[in-house]
Amino acid sequence: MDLSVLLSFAKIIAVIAYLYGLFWIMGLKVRPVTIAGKTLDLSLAINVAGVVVAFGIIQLALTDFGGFRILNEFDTGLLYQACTMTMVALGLNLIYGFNGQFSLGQWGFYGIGAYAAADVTYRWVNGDSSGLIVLGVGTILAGVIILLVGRSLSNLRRMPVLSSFTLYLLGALVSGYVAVLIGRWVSPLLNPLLGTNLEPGPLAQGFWLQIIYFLAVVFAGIFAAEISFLFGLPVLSLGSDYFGIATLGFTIVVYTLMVNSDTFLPFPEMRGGRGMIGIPKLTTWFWAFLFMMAVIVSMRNLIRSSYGRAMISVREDEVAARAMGIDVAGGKLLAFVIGSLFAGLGGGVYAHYIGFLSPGTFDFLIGFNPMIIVVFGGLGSMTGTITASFGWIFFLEGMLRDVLGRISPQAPSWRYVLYPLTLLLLMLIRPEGLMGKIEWGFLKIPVVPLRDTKQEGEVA
Amino acid sequence: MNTTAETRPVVLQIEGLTKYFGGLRAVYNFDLTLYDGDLVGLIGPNGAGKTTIFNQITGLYLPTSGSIKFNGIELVGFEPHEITRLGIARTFQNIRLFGNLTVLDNLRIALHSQAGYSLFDGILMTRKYRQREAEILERAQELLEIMGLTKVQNELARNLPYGEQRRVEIARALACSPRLLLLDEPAAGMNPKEITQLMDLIHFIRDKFKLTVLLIEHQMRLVMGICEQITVIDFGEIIARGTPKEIQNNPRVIEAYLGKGA
Amino acid sequence: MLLEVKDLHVYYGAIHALHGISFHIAEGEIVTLIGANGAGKSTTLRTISGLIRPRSGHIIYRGQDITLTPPEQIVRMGISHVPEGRKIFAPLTVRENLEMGAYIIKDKAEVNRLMERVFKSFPRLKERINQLGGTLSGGEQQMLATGRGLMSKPSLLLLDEPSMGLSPILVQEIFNIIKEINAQGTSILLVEQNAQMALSIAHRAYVLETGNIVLSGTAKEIAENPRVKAAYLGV
Amino acid sequence: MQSISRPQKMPVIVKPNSFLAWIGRGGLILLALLIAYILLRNLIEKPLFFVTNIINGLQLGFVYALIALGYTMVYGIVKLINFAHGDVFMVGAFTSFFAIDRFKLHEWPLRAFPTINPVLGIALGTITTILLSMVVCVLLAVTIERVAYKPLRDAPRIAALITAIGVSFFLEYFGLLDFVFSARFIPYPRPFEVTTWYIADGIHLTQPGEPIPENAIVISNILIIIVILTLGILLFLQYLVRRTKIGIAMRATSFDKPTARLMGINVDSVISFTFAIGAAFAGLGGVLYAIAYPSIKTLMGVYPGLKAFISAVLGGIGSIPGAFVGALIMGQAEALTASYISTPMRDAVAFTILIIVLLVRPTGIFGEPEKEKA
Repeated sequence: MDLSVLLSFAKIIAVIAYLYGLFWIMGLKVRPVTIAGKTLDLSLAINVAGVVVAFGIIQLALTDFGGFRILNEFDTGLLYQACTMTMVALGLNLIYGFNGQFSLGQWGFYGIGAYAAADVTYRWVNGDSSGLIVLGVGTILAGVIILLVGRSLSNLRRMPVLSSFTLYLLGALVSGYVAVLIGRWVSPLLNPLLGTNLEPGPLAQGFWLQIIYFLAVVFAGIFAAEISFLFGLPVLSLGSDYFGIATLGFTIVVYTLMVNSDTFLPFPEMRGGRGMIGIPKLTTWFWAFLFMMAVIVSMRNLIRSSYGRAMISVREDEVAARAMGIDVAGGKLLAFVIGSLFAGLGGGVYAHYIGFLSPGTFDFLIGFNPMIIVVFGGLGSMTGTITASFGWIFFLEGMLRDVLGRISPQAPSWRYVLYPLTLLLLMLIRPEGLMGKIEWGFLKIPVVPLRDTKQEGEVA
Repeated sequence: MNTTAETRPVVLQIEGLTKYFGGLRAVYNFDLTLYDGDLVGLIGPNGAGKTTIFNQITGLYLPTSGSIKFNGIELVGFEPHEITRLGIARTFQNIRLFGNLTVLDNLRIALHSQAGYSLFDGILMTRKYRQREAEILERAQELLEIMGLTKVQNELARNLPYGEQRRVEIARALACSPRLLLLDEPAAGMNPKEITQLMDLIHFIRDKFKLTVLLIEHQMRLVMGICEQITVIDFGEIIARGTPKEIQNNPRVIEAYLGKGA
Repeated sequence: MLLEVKDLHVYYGAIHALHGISFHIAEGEIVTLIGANGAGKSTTLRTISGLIRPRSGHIIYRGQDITLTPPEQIVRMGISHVPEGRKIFAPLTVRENLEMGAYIIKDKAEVNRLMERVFKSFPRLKERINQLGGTLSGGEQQMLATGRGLMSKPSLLLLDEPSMGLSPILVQEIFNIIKEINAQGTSILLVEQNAQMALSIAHRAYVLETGNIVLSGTAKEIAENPRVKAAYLGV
Repeated sequence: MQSISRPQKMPVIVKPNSFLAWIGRGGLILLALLIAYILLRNLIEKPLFFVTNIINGLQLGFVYALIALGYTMVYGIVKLINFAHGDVFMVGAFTSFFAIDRFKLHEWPLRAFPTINPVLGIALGTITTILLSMVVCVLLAVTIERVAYKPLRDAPRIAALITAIGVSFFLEYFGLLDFVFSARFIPYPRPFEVTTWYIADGIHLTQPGEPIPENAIVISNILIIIVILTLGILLFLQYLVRRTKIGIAMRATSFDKPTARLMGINVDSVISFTFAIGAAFAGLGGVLYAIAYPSIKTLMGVYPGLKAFISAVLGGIGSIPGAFVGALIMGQAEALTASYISTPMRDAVAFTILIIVLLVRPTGIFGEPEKEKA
C-alpha cells in the first residue's frame, strides 16, 4: 500500500469523525452557570458556536493558501456530492425507513430539483428572468391552490382518490398557466438588469446572484415536493410493492422526459440527451453545509414530534394506526412530500456544483443508490444514513476509483463489480444495515425518565 | 331488552347494519343500542360476524347498508381515524401494538390527534411544541400509571409478556380519550386468574373514565360475569339478546353456541 | 416408548423459551401440555416437528434421534403436526388441502382411501370438497386442519390449540373427534389453553410454566392438584 | 390537556355515482377516448401499417410474456421481485451467441449426419442451442437462489430485495467488463434464416432482393415460432400449477411456508424448482429475442426485464394468465407508441399505463383483490 491510499483512508475516517464531532457538539447539554447572580444556560450558544467552528474547519481546508490546499479539487467535489447524497438519502429514509413506503422515486425528484434549479439560474445568467419568475410564482400559486382545494375537500367524505387527484391536478395546471402568463409579462421588465452571460448586469453577479441561487434551489425543492404531492396522492393508496413499482416508473418517466426535454418538452436549453451545459457553478461549501444542516435538523425535529411518531406508527401497523386516530393517508403523503422536498433541494445543490446535467445521471439504475445507502446505513437511523452517504461517496467514488485507477486504466470499472458483492455480503451478514436503528449525538432519542409516583397512584 | 324507559342518553345506535363480502353475507340486519355507561357483550360462534361489526363501527369496513349513529352523528362514511377522534377506541383480537416502539411511544401515538400543534411548530421546536409535548408525556405517563405499567414504559412493546401487552393495548385505546370502548376478545389466551384480574380492570376503567364498553368474548365466565346485556349472533344475524341469565337459558343459544355442557 | 423428549433447550434470539424440558408419550396415549400463554407449549410442538431447532437436548422417536431432522423428513417418519391457528391453505380447495396432507404418499388409490376415512370422521368436509379452504367457517377449518393432519397416516398427532376461537358447542365436537382418533390407534400430544377440556380426555398431563415442566402425572391427578385448580381451571 | 376537536359540521358524503365521484373517472374516460381516436384515425388512414404495428407488438409481447412468467411465479412463491431475472434473460441470449458464434453448435447435426435433411438439421441444431441456453440459465438462477436469496429467507423482505438488486448489478457490471461481454452492441448470428411472407392479395414468400410492396403485412417465421412456443408454455404452466402435485405444492408453499413443510413438502426444492422454470423460459426468451432482433449487448436485459415485470404487475402479479395478458398489452403499447407518438417516449408510456391500471384496479387485471385485515 502506498501512502496516498492511506491518505484516502484517513480522509474518509476524518470526514466521518468530523461529522460525529459536529453531532456530538450539537447534542451537548451543559449545566447552567451562575455569573454575577444570574443563571445562564449556555447550551444553545455552545451548540451554535460548535456548528460555526465545524463550518469553518472545512472552509479552511478548502481555502487555497497560495498553492496549498488540504482538500484538493477532487475532494471538494466528493464533499459536495456527499452533502447532496445525504439530503437525498435522508429524504428517502424518511419515506422508507420511518414511514415504511418502499419508494424508488427519490432519484426522479432529485432530477426534477436539479433540472428546475439549473434552468432558473442558467436563464438568469443568460439575461432571462422568466425562469425564476415562472418557477417562483408557479410553486407559490400551486401551493396556495393545493391548500385551498384541500380545505374545500376536507368536508367531503369517501371522495374517490382519482377525483380529488383530478381537482388538484387542474388547480396545479391552472396555476402553472397563470405563472407562465405572469412570467411573460414581468420578465421583460427585469431582463435589462441582468445583462448577458459575458457582461452580467447588476442583478446577475455577486450578492444578488447568490440570492437568486438560494431562491432557485428552494423553489426547485418546493416544485419537486408539489410534483410528489400530485404523484403521491393517488399512488400512495397502492400496496407497498405496487407503490415501489409505480415510483420506479416515475423515475423512468422523469428520465425519459429529460431525454426528450428539447423535443417533447419546450426546453431547448436543456438539450435533451446531450446534456445541459453552462450551469453557473454557484454551490459553495457555505450553501452545501447550510442546506444539508437544514435538512438534518428539520428532519430530526420532525421525527421527534408527534407528526414523526404518527409516521412511524404507519410503518409499524397501518390498521392499528388508523384505529388510534392517525390519518394514515395524510401521514404517508406528508412523509413522501417532505422526503421529495429534501431530494429536490439536494438536486438544486448538485446541479450548481457539477455545472453539467445529463439525463444519464438520473437513470433508474443509478437511482437504486439512495435506497442502497439507506439500507446500508440502517432503516430508520439518521446517523446511519449520513454515515453511509459520506462513506459511500468517499469510498466508492473517491478511494476505489483512485486506487483501482492506479492498477490499470480499466480497473475502475471493477468497482461496480465489487460494490454489489459488498452489498451481497452485507445483506447476508447484517441484513438490518450497518447501524441498525442506533442514533448518535444530537440525533439520539432521549430516554424518558420514569415518572415520580408522587400522585395518588391508583393501580388497577 | 329493557322495556322500562331509559333515561340515560344513547351513545351508539346501530340500525339495519348489513355487510356483504362479494356474495358472502357476513352481517345481516344487525341492531344495537348502547346507553351511556353500558357494559355490553357480543358473543357468537367463530365467523359469525362479530369482528366485522367492530370493523364497521370503527370505519375499517364500509357497511353495505344500515346506519351507525354515535352521539347522534352518522358514522357511515367517516374514515377510521375520524371515528376514533369522535370518541370510539378499540383493541384488537390479536394484539396490534406497535411492536418495535416503546410502550410510552405507543401511547403517545394514540395521543397524536390531541397534540394540538402544527407541523411547523414541530420542525422549529417552538414553545408551543415543547408545552404540548410535555402535556402529552404527562398524560401518557398518567395512563401507564393507572394501568400499572410505569416500570415498562421504555421497553419495546413486543418484548412484554402477553398479559402486559393486553394491558398496554387497553391503555393505548384509553389514550384516544374515548367515550365508547370496543374490546375484541380481551381475554383471549389468558388463564382463569388473569381473566379475573381483567374483569376487575374493565369495571374499574369503565367507572374511572366514564366509558361505555362493548366487548366480544368467547370466555363465558368473563361475559357472563361482567356484561349487563348480551347479544348473541350467528351467521351474521341476531339470535338472542338479554341478560346473562336469559342468554344461558335460551334454547336457541344453547343449540347454536353454548352446547349442552355449558 | 413412542416419543421421548430429553432436556430440551430452545432460544428465540436471546430469549430462553424452553429451559430443558423432558417428557414422554407412550404408544396409544393422549398426553396434554397445559400452561399459560407464552409458557412454551407451542414452541415444544414446533421443536418436535422440526420447525424450530433446539439449542440442546434430544428428541427421540421410536428409538431414533430426530432432534435435527427437518420437518419434511419428520412427517415421513409418522409425526403429524396440526399447527396453532389451523393454518389452512386458504387459496386451495378442501380436496387440495387434504391432498397436501398426503403429500408424502405416492399411491393415488391410498390417498383416496385416506380421504374417505377423513370424510367419515368429518362428513361436513365432504359437502364442501370443492370449496376454497379460506371460505370455511372456523369450526370447519379446524376439522379440515385435523383431517389434513391425519392424511399422512401418522402414528403421533401433535395438536396445537384445537379449541382456539371456537364456540363451546364446537369445542365439544372437536374433542369428541380427538378421542375417536385416539381410539383408532393414533397417539396424540395435545396442547391446550382450555385445560378443563384437555384434562377430561387426556391420559396423562404435563404443566408448563415459563419454559419449565412444573408438574406431571395422570390427567386425574393434575386435575385435582390445588395449584392447577387455582391457576388453570378457575375453580 | 385539551379535549379532542370534534367536528361540528356534518360532512358531505360523496356517493359513488355523484358528480364529484365522476370527475376522476371522467378524466380517465377522456384520456381513453383520445387514445381510441388516435388509434382509430390511424387505422382508417393506413390500415395495413396499423396491422403491421399490431403484429410487431404481438411479437414483442410474446417475448415479454416469456420473461414475465418467471417474475410472476417467483413473486408468487417468495414475494420477491427478482431483479436479476432480466439479466438471466441476457445470459440466455449470450450463451446462445457463444454457442453459435464460437462453437457452431447449431450446425452439429449437419456435421454429424451430412445426409440429414437440412431443414431438420437446422431445427435440431437450434433446439440444442436453445436447450443449452435454458440449462445455463437454470443453473445460474438456481445458484443465485441458493447463494443470495435462500440465506435471507427469514430476513426482512427488503434485505432480499436489495440482494436481488445487488445480484442484478453484479451480473450487469461483470458482463460490462471488456473481457466478459463488454459494453458494445454485438451482431447476433442467427442459427437459421429469418424468412418473411407478405400479405398483399395473397400470401407471398419474400425473395431476397425482392422489394416488399408498400401496403403489405409482413409475417416472419420467428414470429410464428415465438407465438406457438409461448402459447404452448402457457398451457403447460397452467396445467402444471392447477393439476399436478408439484403445482399444488407450489401454491401451498406460496401461501404458507412453515405449514407446507409440516405437510412434508420440501419447501427449498419447490422454490428452486420455481426459479428453475422461470429461468428456463427467460433463457428461451433470450434466444428468441436475439433471433428476432439480432443485436445483443450486456444491458439488453434491463429494459425487457423491466417491461416484463410491469406486464406481470399489470396482469396481477402471481397470476400466470395475468402475466401473459399484461405482456400483450405492454407489447402493443410499445409498438403503437413507437409508431404514433415517439420512440423514446415508449418507456414513459409503458409506466403511465401501469400507473393508470393500478389506480383503477390496485392489484392488476387478474389479481385477486386484497382483503383488508383487521
